[in-house]
This record gives sequence, structure tokens and C-alpha cells, in this order.
Amino acid sequence: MGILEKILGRHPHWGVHPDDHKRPAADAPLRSLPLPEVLRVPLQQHVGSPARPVVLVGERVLKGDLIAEPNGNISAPVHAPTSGRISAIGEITAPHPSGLPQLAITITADGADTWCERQPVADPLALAPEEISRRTAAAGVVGLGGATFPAAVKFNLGRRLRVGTLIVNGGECEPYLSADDRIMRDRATEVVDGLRIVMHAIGAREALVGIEDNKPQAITAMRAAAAAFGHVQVRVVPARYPMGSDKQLIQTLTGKEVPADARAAEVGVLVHNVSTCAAVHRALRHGEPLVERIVTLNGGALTRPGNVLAPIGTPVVDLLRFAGIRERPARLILGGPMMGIVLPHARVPIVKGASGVLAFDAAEARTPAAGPCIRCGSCTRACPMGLLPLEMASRIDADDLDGAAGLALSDCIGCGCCTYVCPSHIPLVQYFSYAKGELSTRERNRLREAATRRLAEERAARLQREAREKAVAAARRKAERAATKAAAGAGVPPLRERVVVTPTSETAT
Amino acid sequence: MTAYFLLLLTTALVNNVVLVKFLGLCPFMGVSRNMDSALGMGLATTFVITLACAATWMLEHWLLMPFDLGYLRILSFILVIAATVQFVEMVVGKSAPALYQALGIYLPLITTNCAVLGVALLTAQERMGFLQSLVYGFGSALGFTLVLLVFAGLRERLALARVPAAFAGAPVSFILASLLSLAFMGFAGLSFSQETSSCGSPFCP
Amino acid sequence: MWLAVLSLTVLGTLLGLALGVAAKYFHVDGNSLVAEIEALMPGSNCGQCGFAGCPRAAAAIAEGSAPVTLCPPGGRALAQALAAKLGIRIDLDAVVDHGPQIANVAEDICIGCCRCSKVCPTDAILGAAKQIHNVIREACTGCGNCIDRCPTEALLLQTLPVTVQHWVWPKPATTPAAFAA
Amino acid sequence: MITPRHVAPVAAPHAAGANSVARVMLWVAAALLPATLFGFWLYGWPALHLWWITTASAILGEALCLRLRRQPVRASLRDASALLTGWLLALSLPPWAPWWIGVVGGLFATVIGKQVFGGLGQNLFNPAMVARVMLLISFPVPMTLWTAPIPLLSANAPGFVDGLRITFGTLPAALDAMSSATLFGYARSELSRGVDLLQSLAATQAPPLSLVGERAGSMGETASLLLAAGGLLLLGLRLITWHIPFAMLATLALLASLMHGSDPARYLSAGTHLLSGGAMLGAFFIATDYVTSPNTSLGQFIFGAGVGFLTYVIRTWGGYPEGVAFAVLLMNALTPVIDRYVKPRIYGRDRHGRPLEIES
Repeated sequence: MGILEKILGRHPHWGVHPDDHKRPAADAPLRSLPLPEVLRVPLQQHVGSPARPVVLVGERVLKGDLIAEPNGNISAPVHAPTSGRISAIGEITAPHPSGLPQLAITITADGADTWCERQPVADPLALAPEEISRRTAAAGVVGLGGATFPAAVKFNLGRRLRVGTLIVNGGECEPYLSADDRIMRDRATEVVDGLRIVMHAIGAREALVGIEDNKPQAITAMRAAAAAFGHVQVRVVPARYPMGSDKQLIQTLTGKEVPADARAAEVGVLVHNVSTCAAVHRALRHGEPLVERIVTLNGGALTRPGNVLAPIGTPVVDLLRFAGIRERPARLILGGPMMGIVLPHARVPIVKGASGVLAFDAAEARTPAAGPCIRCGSCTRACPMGLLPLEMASRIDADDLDGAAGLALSDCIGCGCCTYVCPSHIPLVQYFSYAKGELSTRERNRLREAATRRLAEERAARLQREAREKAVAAARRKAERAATKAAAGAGVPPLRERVVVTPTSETAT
Repeated sequence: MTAYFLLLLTTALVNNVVLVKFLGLCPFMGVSRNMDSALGMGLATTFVITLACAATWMLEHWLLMPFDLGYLRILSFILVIAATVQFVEMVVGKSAPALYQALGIYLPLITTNCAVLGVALLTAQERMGFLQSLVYGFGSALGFTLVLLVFAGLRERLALARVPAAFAGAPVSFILASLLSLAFMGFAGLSFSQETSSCGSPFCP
Repeated sequence: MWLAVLSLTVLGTLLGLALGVAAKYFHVDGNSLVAEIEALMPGSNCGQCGFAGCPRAAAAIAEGSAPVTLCPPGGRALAQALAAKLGIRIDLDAVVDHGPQIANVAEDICIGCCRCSKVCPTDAILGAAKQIHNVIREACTGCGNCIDRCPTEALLLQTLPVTVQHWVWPKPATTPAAFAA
Repeated sequence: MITPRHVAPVAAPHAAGANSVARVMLWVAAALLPATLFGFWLYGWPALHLWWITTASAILGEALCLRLRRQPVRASLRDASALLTGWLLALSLPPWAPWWIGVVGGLFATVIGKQVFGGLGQNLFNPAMVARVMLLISFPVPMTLWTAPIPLLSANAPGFVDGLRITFGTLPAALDAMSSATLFGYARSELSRGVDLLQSLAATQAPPLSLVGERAGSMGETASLLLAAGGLLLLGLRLITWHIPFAMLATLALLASLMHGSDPARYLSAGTHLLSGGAMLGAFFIATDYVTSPNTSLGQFIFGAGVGFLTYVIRTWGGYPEGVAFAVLLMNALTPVIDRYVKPRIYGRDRHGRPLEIES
């Protein structure tokens, strides 16, 4: 971190270096949460369409049983996190800042925690890559770093684009969190085995494990576990937020830049989180679907911060009680302090992407009041994407969303560096989230309008057609009447007259 | 050559047509909402002024002076300028429809832009040579474009500022223009000749 | 005197001729502004603005005889887009915007009279005579034309509920109070 | 018990850095302090009086406007930006200028220069320089009446009361004897009399060029070393970046050396340009004003170079002997244009904002 490194250019020029608050939670040994009585498992814990329930209320399930199946190409199944009875399928408050309802399956635990029948694979590396993808998908493994993108979909993408390098993300740059740190320290062999399975699944030649230099024990453990495998390298990266962001880690480790609007796989790399790799290991070697994860419990309002192994669907309140509550939390956060979301209340469940639950005391939750922008440019220097946050925010403030989009608003990764460094404490990220949401709503409306336009045109065409048909029919009736009259008069139907009438009525419409 | 360059510089900066001579204020306030249209307006005006300077020089020297028709000067100059503007309008409408729409009414209004007539009349009044009047016209237009572009940039930023309601709109724009004028006072008396007393303009009284 | 008249006449004629030739050469057809505005409009021709269809409304907006805030289905976003296109400033707060709405048929009081489906600009109402009608959610634009036609008041406009997927962060407050420490 | 009290959803991040507007402003003030104290010592009590009058007027103007706009006055004043504006203006005034110069200048700076545009962060020109240029153009005589240094506690330095009399009343008759010329003013008037620099600078009455700052000039601009030290403090604290000061001083020095080299009899040397007038104050404290300078490194570099270039041009060929204030204002005006055309390269995009090619 010295001046020398800065001059040599190894120190990234972007990002921030917040106070990490990782200890003592990171050094406390991993504990297991006593089984909660009730688990609420949301049907959407991943990017993509929500899963579809395959169980009925009152049904008994075993731990690991499929309770909701994937729905569509990008989706993931959901499994029972413990054995028990399905007590409800309905709406609960989502772990989402909006506090809006979301569908979930509620399981009342029977306390036995009995596993269903598992199908372990002795040597996953001997399986066909497609089979690994299939089993990973069936186990409901999604990106556990927070993005929650279905892992198997990424495997297939990597295989199709012939990705050569697997990057394993052990950055964990978010302050307070140490779930990945803990898994690398305690389960390094599982992580390394998992990443070798992932490499096999995508056909990668090498794997780079990037770990921030503030986790020396994790680095040692991972180096020891990976020592036997020459194509797995553990690389130390500077501790700098947001090092754990895909694009920044790829740039730091390989020097490659992912072009805007392109996927990492297109430049020959694929990023998976260390916890995801461990989950792949469990899915293949043990046949266990993703039903539990390590969650960091941290924050000033807790007495015993640390990492716990908790079933998916555990209500946050159970976790907090387990960690001991010092005072009423001033703010509850799911995830890290930089990108995490505020929880509306403590009864919401944890999901697959929940790397931490933070209970902030009043001092930690104090938000300085926002002032006017003084154009100091701190945000511009901190932005890891090289954007101009102040310019975008001032345009959004003046309702010029297109102007902000013209400054590459869509490239913003929402890391929060700009807001963190802002001396005026302007909620820049919220401006960008608002604008992104509003722009996508507009885009949706635009598509809808195009559909409406088509429908209106179809209706106009239909009305025209009907009018024409009516006119034709009227003309025909008239002609027939005339014909009958003529026939009554002369006895011979005047055939030519009928031929002449039809085209004139056609043009009249 | 150096003389022409200095003439260009002094007409553009020292005797700036907008901020010092206060000519062409209508487009200066009207087409300075955004930088793209300001640049377009500036280029169109540059074209018109330079062309008008050439045309009016010819008019002056080949028609008005030989036949002693000095009293027709303003009338005939306006005629020529109007025709030039019409021509420019057609060219812009054909080649840059977006700019044509952005400039809107201000494009035909270049006809009545006093900067154009003013510069043309000044060149006639000062009895400049052909090349000199061309440079003078081009320099003035360049100064006009520069100031218009700078002012548009400032106003773009002003549009994002939280201006008090009492000053929002035209008032703050005029204050801004006055401050810009204040800044341009720094060029006052700029002189590259040996003696520092002259104000640098060849037309300085 | 004659010289002045002659010289100005000749000058004017020459310039006029030159411009005439140039006008031929640089000819541009049509007013593309109306077409551009029309492309921004919803296109359902619902008639709530008081004009017979979106093209008429677009023409009126282009010539300045109608305000850009005239379109209720377009809401605030459309008003803003139109204002940007025409380079005018508008007071966005004055535009009424309920958010997306759709019509809903109360099935127990629908008598199947078919009056509503006849006025629907997008053919979004299904139903034959004496059958309970139904609204196709995807096709309904929430224009409200059908509401007044229903003899039993079985049709109501409903604001679509916001879901977790479609929720948008609110814009940060910028009132002077936010400046207070 | 566990559920926190929320009103509206709070957006991430839930952590904030320690920086604040007040911290920035107060550090800048702290960096100005040595040069300011030196100015007080050098020019005596009148300088101190003018300083507080100007600063108080600036703060008063700000408070008045905030009140009229119904904004929280105390909270907004706490950011110390008005203090700094008044302070910088005071440092750029002739130290023995009468009180009304300070009052008019201070009020003009915050009211017209800043609050009319919407207050902190919304102004387009540096408020202190707007006020200084306005004063210079409107009141050229008192604004170019310089005092020779009469250090406090020296034999003929005015006392506290005499100081008040100088600032608030009429100038004592003795002032004529004390009035002096800045080096630029002297060089210019000698040149226009036809005396070349080689002779005029060698003459005994030539104002000295002092590294420490014992020369005639504005209250706070003479102590070049102290100003540079303050600037280095700001650089060290990363409150400013090196681009603007370096580009400005380097451009000024480069131009001056080139011209001086070509004709030493007509053009002053680089050292003179750097150490006289407001070059140091301008480079470190005025041109670096966040609000009115570009916010990308390259933009700042261009901005600084522009200020240096224009300063040299106005000093050497312009109608005014000193050009920093004008140069800063002119470049302020160009800032939006610079920001428009100079943008940082976005990750995954080229300089023009187009996505990078996918290399396979």
C-alpha cells in the first residue's frame, strides 16, 4: 500500500478504502445456527423468473426435497432447507428495500432435520461437462457473491464461448463481511475441489483465485489447498473496494477489460465466487442441493458478531437473537454496508444471496444530511468505472434522464464509492437507481406502446374490413332485389348489372 | 501576415462583437441554451458574416463608390445579407436537418442580426482592403462563435443549478452575460505592438 | 435616381435568380416534426385528448395549438419527451399521472351488452352478446373509453399494483430542508 | 424490540467517508493562515481591519440571501464557504484599501457572484475573483494604490487606532510617501516611457523581488513561499490535485522564459512572473476552486495551462498590469466547454464512449 506501489501502478487508481470492520467477526470460529422453528423460503432468490411451487400445503418434506421447480431458461429450483411440513404457500415481506410482498413457501420444521435421499458422485471430474451443469442446476446453485445468477447458466455460456480462465472471486471487499473469508479458511479444500469441478464444466485451462491482502489466513489456507494443482493459482490483490466486483477483479488479475454491453465470457474469462465453488462441491460430491449458507452477523448492535451456518429461509430475527442483541438496531442490512439493502423488518428470511446480516447501532446508522454538490470531483476519482457521477446526478436531479443515460448511466455498477466519498453526502447511488428504474419502466412502456399501436392498427383494419364486407353485402342485397324486380318484370336476370355493382361498392368504402 | 493574424485576434477577443460592441445580442441570448445549436449558429453566422463581408466589399467598391450611391449602402447591404442568409438556410436545412430544427426561427433571423450588418458597415466605413475586411469579418464572427459557445456551456450548467425563483430564466442569464463581459474586460487594451499605450485595435480612436 | 432604381432592380433580380436555383438544388420535403411527435405518442387513438386520434393531436402539438401535456395515457414521461423535442419548459407536477392502469370487469354485474368492446381502441375487451366480458391485460391501455359506456358500472379502472420486480427507487428529496444539518 | 424504526427506504451505501464540505473549507482556510498572518505583519493594522471587514461582509451577504431564500442560515453558513470567499477576496485587495472596498467587494462576491446562481456549488465564476475584477474596473484608483511594506512594530508602522483611521477615514498625508508600485506596474510604466527593463530593473527605485514577500502587492499574495507551503499542505491532504497548480505555474514559467530569452529588455524573467503578483495565490487557492474548474485530470491540466497562458498574455500585452483574476474568470467561462469535450475514459469503452472491440 506504500507510495512505491502507487508509483509502480499496482495500486488501483479507482475505488475507496473504507474502514473494514471485519474483525473480530472474521476471526470468530464458524458456528451452526440451532434449527429455527419456521423457515420461509422465497420462490425468487435468483436473477430470472421465480420458481414454481411443486408441493401442497400440509405436505411433509425432507431436507433437500425439491419444493419449487425452475420456470423458464434463466431460473433456479428451490429445495426444502429442513425436514418438516409445508404450513403455507403465500405472500411474505420480501427481503427487498421496497418491503413489497413476494411468494414464499413456509415450512414448519419437525426438528429431525432428516436428509432426503442424496446422489453423491464419487468422481465428478469424470462426468461430462453437460452433466455437471445439469446437476448444478438441479441443486439450485446460484452465484453466492450477491449477484445470484444461476451458476449452471454461466457454465453453459463459458463452455459455448470457450472460456480459458476461471477467476475465483475471494475478494470480499465489502466492509463488515467475512463469510467468504471464513469459507476459505475453514473449507479451503472444498473450495478448491469445487473450482476444479467448475473448470471441468466450462473447459477452462487455468484458474486464478483473487484474494484481498487483508485476509492472510485465507491466503495461506487456499495456497495450501491449491498447492497440488499447478493450474490453480492463488493471487493476492490489494484490498480496495470494489475489488470483489467482477469487472475490477478481471482487470486486476488479467489486465483485460470487459467491453461495455458485453459479458466477461466474451473476453475469455468467467468469474465465480468462492462460496459458489464450495456449493458446487457439495452439490456434486455429496449430492446436497443449496439449502444453507454461511452468513456474517455483524454490526454494533450485536454482542457476539461472527459467521454462522444457517438454513436458507431463516428469519433474520432468529439470527440476530443467536448473535445476541446489545441494543435495538437502528438499521438492518442484508449484505454489506456498501451495496446491501435495508430490511423493512426483522421477520424477513435470508436468501441464497445473503452474505451477511448487519445490525447497525445508532452511531453506525447515522446518515449525514445531504448538501449541494461542490463539484469537487471526488466521485469521479473514486468511480471504478470512470464515470462522472456528479454530472449524471445533476442531470437526473433536473429530470434529464436521457442526458444521464448519455453519460453511460447504464455502466454504473452501483458500488457506492461515489456516495461514500462525497463531502456533501449526496445520495448519488439512489439517484442512479431511481434513474435506471425509471428508464427501464419507460423502455417497458415503449414496448407496450408499440404493441398498442399494432393493436390499434389491427382494429382499424378490422373495422375497415367489416365496413367493406357490410357494403358488399348491402350491394349484393340491393342487386338481388333489383334482379328479383327485373325478373318479375322481364323474366330474365340481367347478369351484367350484378358484375358492375360490386367494384363500385368496393371503391366506395 | 502577422498583421492579419493580430487583426484576427484583436477583432475576436479585444473588440469582441458581442461583449464589447454589444452587437448580435439576440442570438446570443436566444440560441445559447445548448452547446450543439450554439456551435451550429456560430458556424452559420461565421459563414454569413464572412460571405457578406466579401459581397458587400464588392458592392461597395464596384457599384456604390464608382456611381456615388453611398446613400443606398444600408439598403443594398441588407438585400445582400438577406440573400446570403436565405442561401445558408437552404444549405443547413438540406445538410443538417437536426441543426435546422434546433436553430428554428433564429436561423432566418440572422438576416436581422445586427452583428452581420454592423460588421459589414464597419468594414465599409473604415475603407478596408478586400483581404482586410474579409479577415475582419471572419475574426468578428469567430469572436461571436467563441462567446456564443462559451455562454451556451455556462447556460447548460446554469440549467442544472438551483437558481432562486426570482432570478430564474432571463435575469440570471443577463447577470451571467455581464460577468462574462467582466471577464472579457481582461482583454481590454491588449496590444502586441511596441508601445503599450494604444489599445491595439486599428480602429481605436 | 434611375441609376439607383436600376442597380437595385438588377441586384434583386440576380439574387432572386440565384436563390431560386439554390432552392431547387437544396430542396427538402415535408415537415418531419409531426411524424416525429406522432412516433412518440401512444398510438392507441383513444381520443381522450379531444382530437380524433394521435396523428391529429401530433399535428396540433407541432403547430403549437395544443399543449404537450394533453395526453393522459402518455402521462408525465410523454409530456417531458415532447417538451424536450420542442425545446419548451413545462411544469411536470401539473401533469396528472396515475401510473399504469387497466380496466377490470366486475363479472357478477356484467350483463354482456357488448357496448364496451365496441369503443375499445385496441380490441382489448373480449365477449359476445349475453356473455360475461373480459379484459385482456396485455392489450388494455387504460384509456377509460369503456368505463362510461357500461350500463351497469361493471367496468372500473384499476391501478396496476407495483411488484418487487418493477419497483423503482424514489428520487432523492431535494427540498431546502435536506440542506439542513 | 428488534425491528428498527424506518420511514422511507434508505439507499446504499450505509457508510460514509469522513470528508465534508466544512472540513475541506476549513483546511483551505488553515492553509491560507500563514500567508495571511504574514500579510498582517507586513502591512500592519489596516490590513487586519480590511480582512475582517471583507470577510464579515461576505458572510453577511450570504446570510442575507439565505434568509431571503428561506434556507437554514446557520446550517448553511457552517460550511465556511462564505468565510473562504471573503478571505480570498481580502487577500487579493490592496492592504490599505478603504473599508467600503471591502464591504462592496464582500457583498458583491457572495450576493452576485454566488447566491444569485443558487448558492454553494451553483456559481459559474469564482466569486472572489468576480468581486475583485468588478472592484478593479469600477474603482481603479484605490484598487491600484499599493503600500510599501511597513512591518508591524517597525518605527513608522501605524498603530491600531491609526490603522482604523486609515481603513475607515481618510488616508494620512504620509501615505503618499508610503505608496509604492508593484513590480509589474513599475516595469510597465517604465517600458511605456521608453526605458527598457535592463535599465529600469537595475535602477535603485525598482521594487525588489522577494522570495519571502517583502514587497508591495495585495495583502496575501506577496508571501510566495508561505502560499506554496499552504498549497503543498492541500496537495498532501489530497484536497486538491497537482494538475491545476502545476499546469498553471509551468505554463507561466515556460512562456516567460521563452520570451525573456528572446528579448530580456522587454520581457520579465520567469522568476519574476512566478514570485510577483498573484501567481502563487492563484495557482494553489483560486484556480483550484472546485466549483468553477473542470473535474477531470486532463480537463484540470488544460484549465491550469489556460490560466497560466492568459495570465502571461494579460500581464505582458494587456491593459492591466496583473492578469491572474481575469485569467481565472476567462477559464471559468471555458470550464463547461472543457468538461463537455474532456471526459474520462469509461471502463470497457474507448475515449469516445463506444464499447471496446471484443478481442478474441
